Amino acid sequence: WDEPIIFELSVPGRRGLGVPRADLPAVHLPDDVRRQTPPKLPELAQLHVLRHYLRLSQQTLGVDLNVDVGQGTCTMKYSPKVNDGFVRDPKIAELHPAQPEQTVQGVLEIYWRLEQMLRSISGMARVSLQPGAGSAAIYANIAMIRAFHAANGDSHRDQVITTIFSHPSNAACAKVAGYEVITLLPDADGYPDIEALKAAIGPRTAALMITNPEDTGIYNPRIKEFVDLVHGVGALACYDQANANGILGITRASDAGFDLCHFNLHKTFSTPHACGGPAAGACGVSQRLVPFLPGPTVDRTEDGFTLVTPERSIGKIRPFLGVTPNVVRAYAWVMAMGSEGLRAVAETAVLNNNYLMHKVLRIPGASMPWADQPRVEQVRYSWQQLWEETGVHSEEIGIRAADFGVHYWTSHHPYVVPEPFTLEPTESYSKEDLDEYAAILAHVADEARRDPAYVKGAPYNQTIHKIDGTSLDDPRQWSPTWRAYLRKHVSS
Amino acid sequence: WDEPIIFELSVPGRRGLGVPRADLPAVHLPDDVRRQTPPKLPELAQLHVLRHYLRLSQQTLGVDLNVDVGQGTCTMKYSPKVNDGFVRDPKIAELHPAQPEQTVQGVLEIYWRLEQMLRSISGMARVSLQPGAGSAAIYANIAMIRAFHAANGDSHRDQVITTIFSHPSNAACAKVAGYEVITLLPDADGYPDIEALKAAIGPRTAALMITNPEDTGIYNPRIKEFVDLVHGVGALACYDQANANGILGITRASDAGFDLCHFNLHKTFSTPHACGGPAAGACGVSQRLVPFLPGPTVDRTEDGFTLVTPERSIGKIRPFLGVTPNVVRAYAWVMAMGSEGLRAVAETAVLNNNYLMHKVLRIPGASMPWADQPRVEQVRYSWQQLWEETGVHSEEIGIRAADFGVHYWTSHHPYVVPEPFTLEPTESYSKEDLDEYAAILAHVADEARRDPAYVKGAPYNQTIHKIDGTSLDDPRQWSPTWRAYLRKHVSS
Amino acid sequence: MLEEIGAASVEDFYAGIPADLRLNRLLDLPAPIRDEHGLIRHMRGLLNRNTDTTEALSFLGAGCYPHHVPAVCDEINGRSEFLTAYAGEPYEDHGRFQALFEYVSMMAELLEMDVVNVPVYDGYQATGTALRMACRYTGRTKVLLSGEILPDKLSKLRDYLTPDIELTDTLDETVGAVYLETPDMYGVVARNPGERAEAAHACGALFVVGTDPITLGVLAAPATYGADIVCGDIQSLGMHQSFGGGQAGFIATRDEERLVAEFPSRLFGIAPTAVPGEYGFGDVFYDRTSFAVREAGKEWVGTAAALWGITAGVYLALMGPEGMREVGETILANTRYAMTALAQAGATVERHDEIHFREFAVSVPDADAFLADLAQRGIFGGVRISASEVLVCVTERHSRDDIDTLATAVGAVLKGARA
Amino acid sequence: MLEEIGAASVEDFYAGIPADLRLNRLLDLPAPIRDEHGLIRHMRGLLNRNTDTTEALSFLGAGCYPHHVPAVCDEINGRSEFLTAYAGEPYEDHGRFQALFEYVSMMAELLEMDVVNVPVYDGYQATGTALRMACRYTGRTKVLLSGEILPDKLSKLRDYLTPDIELTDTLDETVGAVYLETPDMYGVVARNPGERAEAAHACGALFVVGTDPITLGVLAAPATYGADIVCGDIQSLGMHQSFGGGQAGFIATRDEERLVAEFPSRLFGIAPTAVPGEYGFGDVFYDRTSFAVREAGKEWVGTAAALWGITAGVYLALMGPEGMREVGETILANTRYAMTALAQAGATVERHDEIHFREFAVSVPDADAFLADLAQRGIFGGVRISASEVLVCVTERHSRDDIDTLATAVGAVLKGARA
Repeated sequence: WDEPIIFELSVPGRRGLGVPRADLPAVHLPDDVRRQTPPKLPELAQLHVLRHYLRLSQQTLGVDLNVDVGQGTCTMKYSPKVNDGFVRDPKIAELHPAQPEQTVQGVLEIYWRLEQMLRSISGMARVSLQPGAGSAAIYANIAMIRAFHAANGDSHRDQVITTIFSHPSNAACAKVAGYEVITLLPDADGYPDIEALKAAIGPRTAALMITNPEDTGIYNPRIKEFVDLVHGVGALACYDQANANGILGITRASDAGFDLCHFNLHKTFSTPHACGGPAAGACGVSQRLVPFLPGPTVDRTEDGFTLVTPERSIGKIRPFLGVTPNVVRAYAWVMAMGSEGLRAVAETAVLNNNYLMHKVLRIPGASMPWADQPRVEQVRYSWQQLWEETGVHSEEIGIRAADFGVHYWTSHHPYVVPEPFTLEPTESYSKEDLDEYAAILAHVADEARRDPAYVKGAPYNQTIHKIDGTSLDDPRQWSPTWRAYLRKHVSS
Repeated sequence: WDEPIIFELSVPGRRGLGVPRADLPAVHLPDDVRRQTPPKLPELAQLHVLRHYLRLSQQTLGVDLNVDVGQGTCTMKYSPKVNDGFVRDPKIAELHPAQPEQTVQGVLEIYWRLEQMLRSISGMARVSLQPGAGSAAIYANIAMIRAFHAANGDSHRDQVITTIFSHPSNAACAKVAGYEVITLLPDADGYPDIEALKAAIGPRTAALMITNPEDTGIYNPRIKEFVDLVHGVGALACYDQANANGILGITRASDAGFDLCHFNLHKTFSTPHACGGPAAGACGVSQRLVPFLPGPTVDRTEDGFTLVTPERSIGKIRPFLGVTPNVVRAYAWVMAMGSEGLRAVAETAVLNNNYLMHKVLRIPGASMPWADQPRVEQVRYSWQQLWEETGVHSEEIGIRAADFGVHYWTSHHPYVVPEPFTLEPTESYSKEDLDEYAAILAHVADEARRDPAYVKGAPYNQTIHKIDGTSLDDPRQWSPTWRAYLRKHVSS
Repeated sequence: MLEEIGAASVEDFYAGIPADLRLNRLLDLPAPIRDEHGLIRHMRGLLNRNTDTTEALSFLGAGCYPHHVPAVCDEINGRSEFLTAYAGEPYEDHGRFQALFEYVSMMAELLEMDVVNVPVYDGYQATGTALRMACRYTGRTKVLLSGEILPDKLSKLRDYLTPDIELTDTLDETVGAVYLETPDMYGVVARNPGERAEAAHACGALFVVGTDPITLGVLAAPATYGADIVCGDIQSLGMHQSFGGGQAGFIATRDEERLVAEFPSRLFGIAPTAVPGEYGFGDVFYDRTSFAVREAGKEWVGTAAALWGITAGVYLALMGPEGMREVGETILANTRYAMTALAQAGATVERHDEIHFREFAVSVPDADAFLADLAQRGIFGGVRISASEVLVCVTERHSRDDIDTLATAVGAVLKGARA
Repeated sequence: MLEEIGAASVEDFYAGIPADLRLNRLLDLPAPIRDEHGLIRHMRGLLNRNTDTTEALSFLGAGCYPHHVPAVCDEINGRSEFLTAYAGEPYEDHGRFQALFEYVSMMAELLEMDVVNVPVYDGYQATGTALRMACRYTGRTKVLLSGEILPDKLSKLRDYLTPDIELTDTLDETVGAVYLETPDMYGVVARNPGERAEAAHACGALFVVGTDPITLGVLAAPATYGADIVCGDIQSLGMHQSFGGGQAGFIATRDEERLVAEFPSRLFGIAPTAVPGEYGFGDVFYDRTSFAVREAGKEWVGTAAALWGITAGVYLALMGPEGMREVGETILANTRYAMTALAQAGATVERHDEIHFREFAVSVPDADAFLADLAQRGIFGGVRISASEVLVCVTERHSRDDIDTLATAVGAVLKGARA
């Protein structure tokens, strides 16, 4: 399909949907509040709206359609279709969050049960399911840390320590919460530098916010020392568990002494990524942080499940109780897995990752920094050597790889690993999938050697051709909406 | 995607689904009934089954995806998405047909109400919704005709008259029911030849089975005369209303005196075609044929809706009451339309057809036999002239047109109209859709003139390339299943 | 558009319809509901007057079965592409052709036969056609039916075989087809079916077997004991009950030209394309169909139940050989357990000593009263097959608790009836 | 696979995790349900303990609204492709980029502003960010809130603006943003909003308006009366209530470089490709984000609520300008009718003389008892906002009968309370 922008399909007078009309007197609106000119929305018949979006959907590549191992750090896994049915059921879809508690006991029980599951998985005292996504959970954690220190009269603590291979949101959320951010770089072995940590901590330290395994796929074996050091200066330790998929049932946040942790239900617990949300985050906290949890929590009483706001709650992180559809999906997924199933998830994901690593490192030009360290569930690789030999960048490799129907991602910024690419093959993919993916990379790397200009000219086999992105950073040209485009590029 | 056959994706030991296991003693099966070797079904994980079929779905072109005007006689129209929801509702999907009547009053009322609607639309005394599709409804009609004559001691009537532009199932079903088939050809004006009818009727005539408008899109204005002639010899007149879309609310089967008629719910009443079924047929009959209807019918009593078997019923045409999901969809569609809406459907369809005809006849090489007769809802065109000039056949034009993302059909056999193509644009398509479709045909016709070999070599822009069909009619080579293919083409 | 055509009004296009046939008023139809929410409200009002089998505890079968429908089956048959496609060519509808080819190919493995058709309307139709095929093949006009057959199915067969074929009870050289239903309407699995095949073949008749493919993970494929044609319904393989809307029929034979020639339905074959290694698809032996030669074809062909074929293919691919075996084992075990439990509850279980798959009958004093009493208790206890017989169905969806609940209720009902 | 790698067991890969951190037992989790039907049975058991708003008559709103969700919205957001995609590049995910670009473009027409972001989590978050953007833009640290704001939303804002920004009641040159909520939590449409814009601008503050886009078919776009930033939630545009799971936030500004620079969220722009006439898409001004520069970026960006953005786009495309006008008119009329009916039934309707859109409050002697009494009658009568105040919501889904039913019940309840 060469599908036009929807405004180009508009024909005046067409309608996609009838609207209920009230057989009641119209309300007269005074001029100061009445809309004077109708919005220039497109006008289409229902079939044409449907056709347009169906075609766009076919131009999109989800987990269900491709070997989706190329989005390292984001744990693209299969989300069982049966779980979508629970979410579409009116018993979820048509529930209002302010209904009387006795009319929502089923969904409250699901929240409560999933909390118990995540308590078991993390070892933490309580878990809030309110945050709308992983970064929102990170923000909720830092907000609780801030409230904790404030309650203890420790408001002078104004620094948060993180590592460069922890997700950028750890640094960014701490900044929003008012903290100065100190970022640790890796040591020669690829671990967060413990000497740098020792130098950084002190009375101003509010918290350590750290991912483990980091986005390199390397598990920091001295993590408990890190936590102990931070505790030694009266600060809290907060665990970013976005990368939890390889360690489910293997090790827990509480085992290393963390005070807070978070999970992404849409990564580790199989809820679909939905083009970038809605997602769902979970915040686990130790006993001393329980009073600060976002409210309300779901508590079990003799009369059933009820909503309670913790005494020193930081308040609302998000409207209502959380992203209920994803809470329901995650609950159903864990129920289908059980403890042995979750352990099999972790072990299969880790096996898959090591198998793919084995294949990728055989591709001439591909390498892995800190090759001596074992990798858990993902690897950040480098095309540094290939780039030196051919001038082809990692991003260009990815665009050409997409010509073969797969997705591929480099890494977050800054590119500490040069010419990076980050693969996380999770438990959902088969040996044949991994072989296919590795073969595509090998093929493209070979192309890059034989004809670098060809690879740089990609894509060749996709909906559109190479995008000229110069306008996107130029305020005079950029067009973040169709009306801006018409104004800047068409009418003038 | 270059998607393998599913057997090629099989890996021993994989599973797509867990199955409930009974915690009960196993039943021992004796050797004479026990399966000895497991079936060689493919073994795949759930994600891989899903991915395979999603990819195949993307290689399929439904009404929702393309300008589907090219399947004349089959009335491809938009099926509103909201209606699919009613069918997926457990209140339909999880109903068993043998439930106590008081537990299925809702669905029985839908059957009853749709029957009333179709009575109104056709003018007939009663309507059965049992047949599984249009041809099954035609068969049910001929079975009723047979039972009617048998009940009257008229078993010597052994001939059925039809026309060449009536659907082949009229001839074929009559044959199955034991009748000799007489087929009328068109006269010089493109109408069924009334003189031929007069010559054919007589004491052996059981029925006339006729479509109107015929598959040429021409409405036979002397249809009442046809019916009267047939009645004159004591035979019945049966109306194939597969082509009813252009005459909804304009004229009725009863107005011309028909004794029986049928509708295709999946054509005229918007239920989706589903790759070729499940569909649904409806048989309308006049009062004297009511006792012969397939059983049971849904009757309304003071205590609610109840199932009744007509006294001289031909029995079951299909298991249970009918294709319920399509009955529900068709009912909802008519409820959303109303009488004015149905009339607008017909008028819009006819306008669209005449507009498209106007465009198509401007394409050099395209023509329409019997050009003087007005067309209702479809037209059977001819590329005779183009073929004479270029040697390109109508089928080849269609395959090339599909390179542009649309579907196109020639006609039923025999090709009375040479190099035929049959377009029916229904009410669902916009002027732009019709312009696009006509432009594609014009483009391909132009290509045929400039480079006939190129058009004959099509497709170029589809999942696969030109098929070598020689094996399909050769018993030594044909492979109607994968196991036949392996035996004949791989293992040997 | 009128202007561009040069027409004054839409009436111009209806010039061919004589005035006396014109309906010069609006149809008599209910007032329309033009907004979607209003339509949903209206339809929910109707639907809410149904009690479905997830609300009651249902043991209804008799041709429409409550097997589990995997979510992926619904996902695939709900895809807009498959739901709204129809009669595309093997190019633009390559996916449809491949999905149907894969369906027939998986059925072929289950059946151990090389030829399987694109689905016909339902199992009744498939059986009627299979018997007609056998008579055309043998040039004979009699059919011998064996195994107990549901009255509705018999009704269909009687109509459909008229006037060319008559039913007989005597096996001799005039019989074109010996038909065996197994499991039959009572769920009874026929013993020593090979002997029946031999008897049929000895008379020159074809041996036609009607079965349910969901049995074939545990029961022998009829081809292995001599069936020439196998037929039945595939509703069990991933279709919802849908008040009888999930039926679709299959017919299978060995790959013999004369037998293949007798199929009325479409057969999709795999074929090479201009690119080596690439697969295309097309119609096998199209010239036997009514599409090709009208009344000279074999019976007729038309829109039937293709989407259910695709769905059954998805089902078989999800289940694989192990899944099919397990589901068969579970159903066998549940059936036997239910028979024992109901017998212990005081019901008279018919044919208790035979092998039953999924169904069995109980004799009761008054079937209507028995079922009404169970319905009062929220149980759809079975399908009435005579004034004193009720057909009970259990599948893999029923838990042991479900069966115990039924048995307890049956015990109470029968005790009440005796009191 | 282990063999090919040369590893002895999966344990090799966990060598980096010290023994004292290893959990050498299975997790304490419920026994798994491994078959799909069993899982469905389990989940239905839980779900059946909910009474949803199609079963009761609901007048609940307060940030989560029962608008009609068109079937096509569910069809599109249920497509496997959109549901399971994530972070593809503008090539392999061209459709995702285009769908989101079209969403922001349609919102831009509704808002009459040139810049709209890819959705953030929810309207609360959008408001918090909009106020932070205004303060960064003006270099000031105070915000003045106007219009009544839901307590939960205020809670979020208080937390989210800490510690950089404080709330004030005084408009002066230290105020960075004047915020107006309209319709506010009571459904009240603010009169003469342009005067507030002028006052804000006179002090050098930005004028930030929080609204619901479903009002904008009938209510003036805030940009037309001087808003610099507009924000809110899009749940009304095609998302189910889903117990609060349908929220997503929008932020819109005019196309001014300094304002655009303050967005934390992604902005998708249209761009040419190597083929003339072809459109591609990409991130506008990516270097302001935390993805690009970590804590040096504007707040943060991450997975938020993109699918609801695509869905809202489908909704707006289905509705068009006429649909948006009609739905607004219906809601206005229903709201006024409900206010009158409840007043006639004896309830004290607050702010009766103002223009209300979708919501209004009634004063009652005891809100808890009032709501409990209505719930007994199968009516979710409103959201409790204080011990004596209940917020009532009506949308286009409510029929006149529904409102009359509520009024009758309210009359009965109040009479009972007085008796």
